[in-house]
Amino acid sequence: MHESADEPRALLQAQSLCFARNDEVIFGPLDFSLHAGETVLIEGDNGSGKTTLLKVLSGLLDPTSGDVLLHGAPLTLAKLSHQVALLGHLPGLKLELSALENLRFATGMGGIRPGITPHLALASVGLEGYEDAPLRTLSAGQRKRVALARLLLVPAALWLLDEPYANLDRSGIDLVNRLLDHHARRGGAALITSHGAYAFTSGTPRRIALKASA
Amino acid sequence: MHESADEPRALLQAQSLCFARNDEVIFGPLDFSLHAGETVLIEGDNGSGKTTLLKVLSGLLDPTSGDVLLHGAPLTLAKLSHQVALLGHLPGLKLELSALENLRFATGMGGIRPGITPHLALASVGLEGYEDAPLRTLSAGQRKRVALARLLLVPAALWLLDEPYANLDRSGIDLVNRLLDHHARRGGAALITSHGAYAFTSGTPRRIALKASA
Amino acid sequence: MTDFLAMHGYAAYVWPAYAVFAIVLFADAIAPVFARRRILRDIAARARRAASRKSP
Amino acid sequence: MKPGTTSSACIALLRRDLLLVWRRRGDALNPLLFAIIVVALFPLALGPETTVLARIAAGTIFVAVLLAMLLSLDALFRSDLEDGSLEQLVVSPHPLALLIGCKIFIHWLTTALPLIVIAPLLAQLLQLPSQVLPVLMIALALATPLLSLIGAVCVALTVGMRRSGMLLTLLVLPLIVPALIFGAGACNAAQDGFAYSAPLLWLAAWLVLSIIIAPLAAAAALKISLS
Amino acid sequence: MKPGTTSSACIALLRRDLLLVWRRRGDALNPLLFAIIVVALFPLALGPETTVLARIAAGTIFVAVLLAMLLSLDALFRSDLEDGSLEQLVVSPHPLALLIGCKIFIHWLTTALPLIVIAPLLAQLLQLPSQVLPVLMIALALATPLLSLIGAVCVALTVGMRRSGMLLTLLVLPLIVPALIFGAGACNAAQDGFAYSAPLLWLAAWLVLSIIIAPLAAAAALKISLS
Amino acid sequence: MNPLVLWFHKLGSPPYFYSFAGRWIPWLYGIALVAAAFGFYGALFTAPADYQQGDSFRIMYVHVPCAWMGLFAYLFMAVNGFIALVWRIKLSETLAMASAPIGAAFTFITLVTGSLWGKPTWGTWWTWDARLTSELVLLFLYFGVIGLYHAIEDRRQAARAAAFLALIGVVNLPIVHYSVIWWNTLHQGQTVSLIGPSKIAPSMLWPLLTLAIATHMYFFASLFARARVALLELESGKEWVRALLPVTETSHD
Ligand code: HEM
Ligand SMILES: Nc1ncnc2c1ncn2[C@@H]1O[C@H](COP(=O)(O)OP(=O)(O)OP(=O)(O)O)[C@@H](O)[C@H]1O
Ligand SMILES: Nc1ncnc2c1ncn2[C@@H]1O[C@H](COP(=O)(O)OP(=O)(O)OP(=O)(O)O)[C@@H](O)[C@H]1O
Ligand SMILES: [Mg+2]
Ligand SMILES: [Mg+2]
Repeated sequence: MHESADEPRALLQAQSLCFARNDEVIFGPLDFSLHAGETVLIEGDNGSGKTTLLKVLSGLLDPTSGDVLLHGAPLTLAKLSHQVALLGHLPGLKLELSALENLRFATGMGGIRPGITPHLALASVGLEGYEDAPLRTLSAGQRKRVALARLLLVPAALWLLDEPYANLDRSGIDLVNRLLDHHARRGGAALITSHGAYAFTSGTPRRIALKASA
Repeated sequence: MHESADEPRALLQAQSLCFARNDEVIFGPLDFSLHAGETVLIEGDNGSGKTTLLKVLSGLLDPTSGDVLLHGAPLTLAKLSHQVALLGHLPGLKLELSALENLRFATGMGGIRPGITPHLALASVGLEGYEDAPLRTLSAGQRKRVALARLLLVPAALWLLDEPYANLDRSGIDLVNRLLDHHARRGGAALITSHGAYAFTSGTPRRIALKASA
Repeated sequence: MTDFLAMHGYAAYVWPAYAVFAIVLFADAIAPVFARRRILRDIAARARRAASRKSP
Repeated sequence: MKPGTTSSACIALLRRDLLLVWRRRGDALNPLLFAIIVVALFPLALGPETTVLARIAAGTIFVAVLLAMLLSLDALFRSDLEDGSLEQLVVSPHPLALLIGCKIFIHWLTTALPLIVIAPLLAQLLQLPSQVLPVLMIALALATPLLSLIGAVCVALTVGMRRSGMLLTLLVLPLIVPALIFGAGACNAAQDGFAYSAPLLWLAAWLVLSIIIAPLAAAAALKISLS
Repeated sequence: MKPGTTSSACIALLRRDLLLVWRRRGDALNPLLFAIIVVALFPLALGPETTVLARIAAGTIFVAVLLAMLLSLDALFRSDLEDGSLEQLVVSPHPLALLIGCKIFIHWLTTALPLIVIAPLLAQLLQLPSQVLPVLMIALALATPLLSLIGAVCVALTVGMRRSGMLLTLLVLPLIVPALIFGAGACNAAQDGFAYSAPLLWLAAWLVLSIIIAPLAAAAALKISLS
Repeated sequence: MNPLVLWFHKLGSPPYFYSFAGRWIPWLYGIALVAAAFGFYGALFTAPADYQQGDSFRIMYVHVPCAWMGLFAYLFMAVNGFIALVWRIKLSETLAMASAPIGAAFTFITLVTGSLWGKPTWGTWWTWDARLTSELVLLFLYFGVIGLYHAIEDRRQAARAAAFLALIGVVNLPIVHYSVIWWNTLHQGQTVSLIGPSKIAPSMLWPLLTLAIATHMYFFASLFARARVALLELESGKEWVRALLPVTETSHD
């Protein structure tokens, strides 16, 4: 409450956010805010609650206590806007459909940024030639890239990415960094999780550390 | 054929091994051999066929051409011995059972090394206190550690590990390296895949590079 | 007394009915006792586990 | 920026789901096959006496159709859950009830409609008197959307679970019993030469009510079971 | 080193699978509920006339039990496939046919046996004449293991597929029709006061044959569909 | 604030309810036992045999109170479920879920005793008449609620999902109760009425009412016992639960 008055209004704000499962605290009271143009890295060991935090921030789980504010207003599933794009452990892609069909569905649901098409997006994640292959026949890393292409297409200002680097090769990791850079430069914000084992190359982002619950 | 006569007999040997799906070659003719005490890293970009190679080596897929020899004898599913332990993308663990119950099943199926118990194995992968928690309630990295504990228990000389580093934090990666080291020192051999984005710290293992198929 | 127990020929229906009533409700009444014991044991076990997690 | 409108979202969803059904068209045929098989098993199990078969024809067809739909209900949200699409639907800014309404409609279109279309064939297998057939078709046309709607609410409740499998059956059936009694009852009445419009009207009224309430209830249930 | 013996592997597998059934005991009850529900739907659909119900009782119970088992068959290898356990079983050095035999046995024990146990209740719901009940129980005891065995072969064939669901039904049913005809036929014969031992003996002979062949066939099919 | 509202607020807090219920359970069981003793005495010894049904009508004294309780428990569950869904009160979730198995038990007894009564009076254990069918549906609804509750891992989420189902199932209650009026069936019509005159002799009636009191008391006793256990599970991380454990188990950090 005390923060929001002076500063420019944060895109996302967590106020003493707490989540517990059956009364075991998963992550402690967290306070942070995320402004346009920022990329923040959530670090923590296995089981420290990174995935859980992203679910709370996207409204999929209700916090045990504390608040999530989106543009200063409390976040509820009922009031979600086009602002948030979530990429979880599960990519939300249909294995029976081709990459292109999956992306077309995503733009139908979430709209599309001007000046980009599904074809272009696939090309820029390095998947030209795979447009029409059913996702089932792509390898783990190739599927991840399709999910990244979706981020490029859909006009969301806030990205919540759970371990975007997992399963990607070196060029894939570079790709994620380029995407994040680009997103920050045009005024977006991103929250990404990582257990810190990957090289995060683009500058030194702000970090939020989660401790293993105990 | 020409190799096997002079050298000490290899644990695993691939002779002009080739795999194709619908006449598209996934990986080209490969020749390599793996001796006791060795750890070999299979490197390749996303979609270069690492997972497919491991499946062929374990006998789950039949090679299109070429042979896999285990201790000099051709490998078939019917003649698999206790020599091979496979850890694929899917860990083969039951989410409804606890870590301990999963390991007990594994030792029932595959036998147990002398001097180790499921409890000890769990402790040495850093999961003491989680023995009785259903696997469903563990995070992605914690589940991976249970699968690693299984490797410790079961008396197999050859380990085939698909991306053992994925989903693990820094201490988890160290753990894998320690396990591989230990395994090599007592005369085992391991074949592991990685797309090279992780720090592989224990010395410089021999590498086999797969090119992206095209 | 035997007359009473015979229920004029309806014993085979009346007594089972009363027996079902008694048995089902008795089972229902003691179920929470066992559940309570199990849960207290679980809580204690969980506390021990949590303690051993903190140590390393 | 062109944020997606709700109508374009619905169209995208309908298109994708139809496309998916088309890609898995083998699976889409399954309820049909199931119903045919159930119906075909009865003459085998009961022996081929025409009078017995004719007497139980309408009821058996009704049961077979309901079971076939019931079993396909389980898949309504399952694959969306497994690959994370459902999360994406729920966090999307469009009214969830509407999106779910679309999915229910697709379910009815791709499972119930084919079943209604082959109902005459099933009737023939069991020697149903031909004057009862129109009543059976109308009753099925009213009862099947009801099942899709009520079923969706129950599926939404069980969606977070590992393998809800037949728990779903347990949840849906008590709720669908009246539809069965009225629907099959109308057919039996027609077969015996009695008036059959009252039960059909009941079904219709109930259907209208469900169309309004069920998508909202399913959306609420879905949020509960994903939270 | 203590490499595991085959017998210890079988015991480990039996124990794990029983433990899993116990952990998911809610799901394990499902075939039971399904059969009860199918049987209960018939009087609702047909009306409560005792003579009609009694005439179709044995056949309907047979169909319901077979369907309930059929639907639970799908899960025989599915979860093992999904979490990679099946790969581990296949690459294990023990005879695959034996391991699969263990799994089939667990399937029968946990789905068919409870169904046989409640058959008298189902018979009561459909007013089956009480002298037919023993015949029904024996027929079920012979036909259900057959279904488990034959079903396992078909499941093994379809296991690599995304959602084999009811394709499985399609594969299994033609194979199981004779069991249905003999089993239900014996009951109908008993109900009509005829001799019923011949069909039961046929069933028994067929069962013995299947016990020997089916695990081997299932193992072969599994290897084909995983590669 | 109104003292009654205040008391309800206090009751809603799990530790308070835990001790409150603990105090009442022995009394409730006691009253239930005494009332049952009186009731059964009346039912088996003082009530005259029915002129039509002979002694088989004595089944009524278990059948009817249990039938009432099956319906009452469902209503109780639905009301608490509603409160739980709208105001998210933990205690209501607990009470709703605790009443499901008890209600199922009563419904089960109703079905079995009804069957046992039906055989001598109607000549069959079971028919598909409207009351019997809807009572069976009630049992399935209970099973559904219980099954759903146990199939979901998170206890509170499970309770809310099951409460939702319970609410949907409420439509069945009037069907059970009025089925004998709406459809003319085999089952006995309404014979006992609290408002109008009852169509039953007083010497037959008082044991019935006494047994109804006994089953109500039993319901609340069992409900409280189950709710206490459920609260322990739900609140297992909380201080007040830790304090209940033996001293050696409580950790000191
Ligand atoms: C399985 C069979 C039966 C079932 C499921 C059943 C169910 C019920 C139910 C649910 C009620 C409570 C209705 C209400 O208060 O709204 C009830 C009441 C009653 N039942 Fe049954 N019943 C069965 C068999 C019988 C039989 C065979 C008789 C006697 C011939 C009988 C006599 C009564 C009577 C006298 C009442 C009290 C009615 C009143 O005062 O409202 N029932 N039964
Ligand atoms: N469904 C669940 N029920 C109970 N506990 C859970 C559940 N899911 C996760 N947990 C527990 O919550 C904690 C946090 O899990 P989470 O998945 O958020 O970790 P994470 O930081 O994403 O870890 P990883 O890097 O391994 O993916 C873990 O200790 C885990 O055991
Ligand atoms: N079931 C399949 N059908 C057809 N093609 C497939 C199938 N599975 C994989 N492929 C193709 O085979 C190639 C190799 O896939 P594989 O999974 O072995 O790659 P990988 O090296 O493990 O990649 P990653 O690092 O992304 O996991 C890929 O180009 C992929 O598109
Ligand atoms: Mg995670
Ligand atoms: Mg791979």
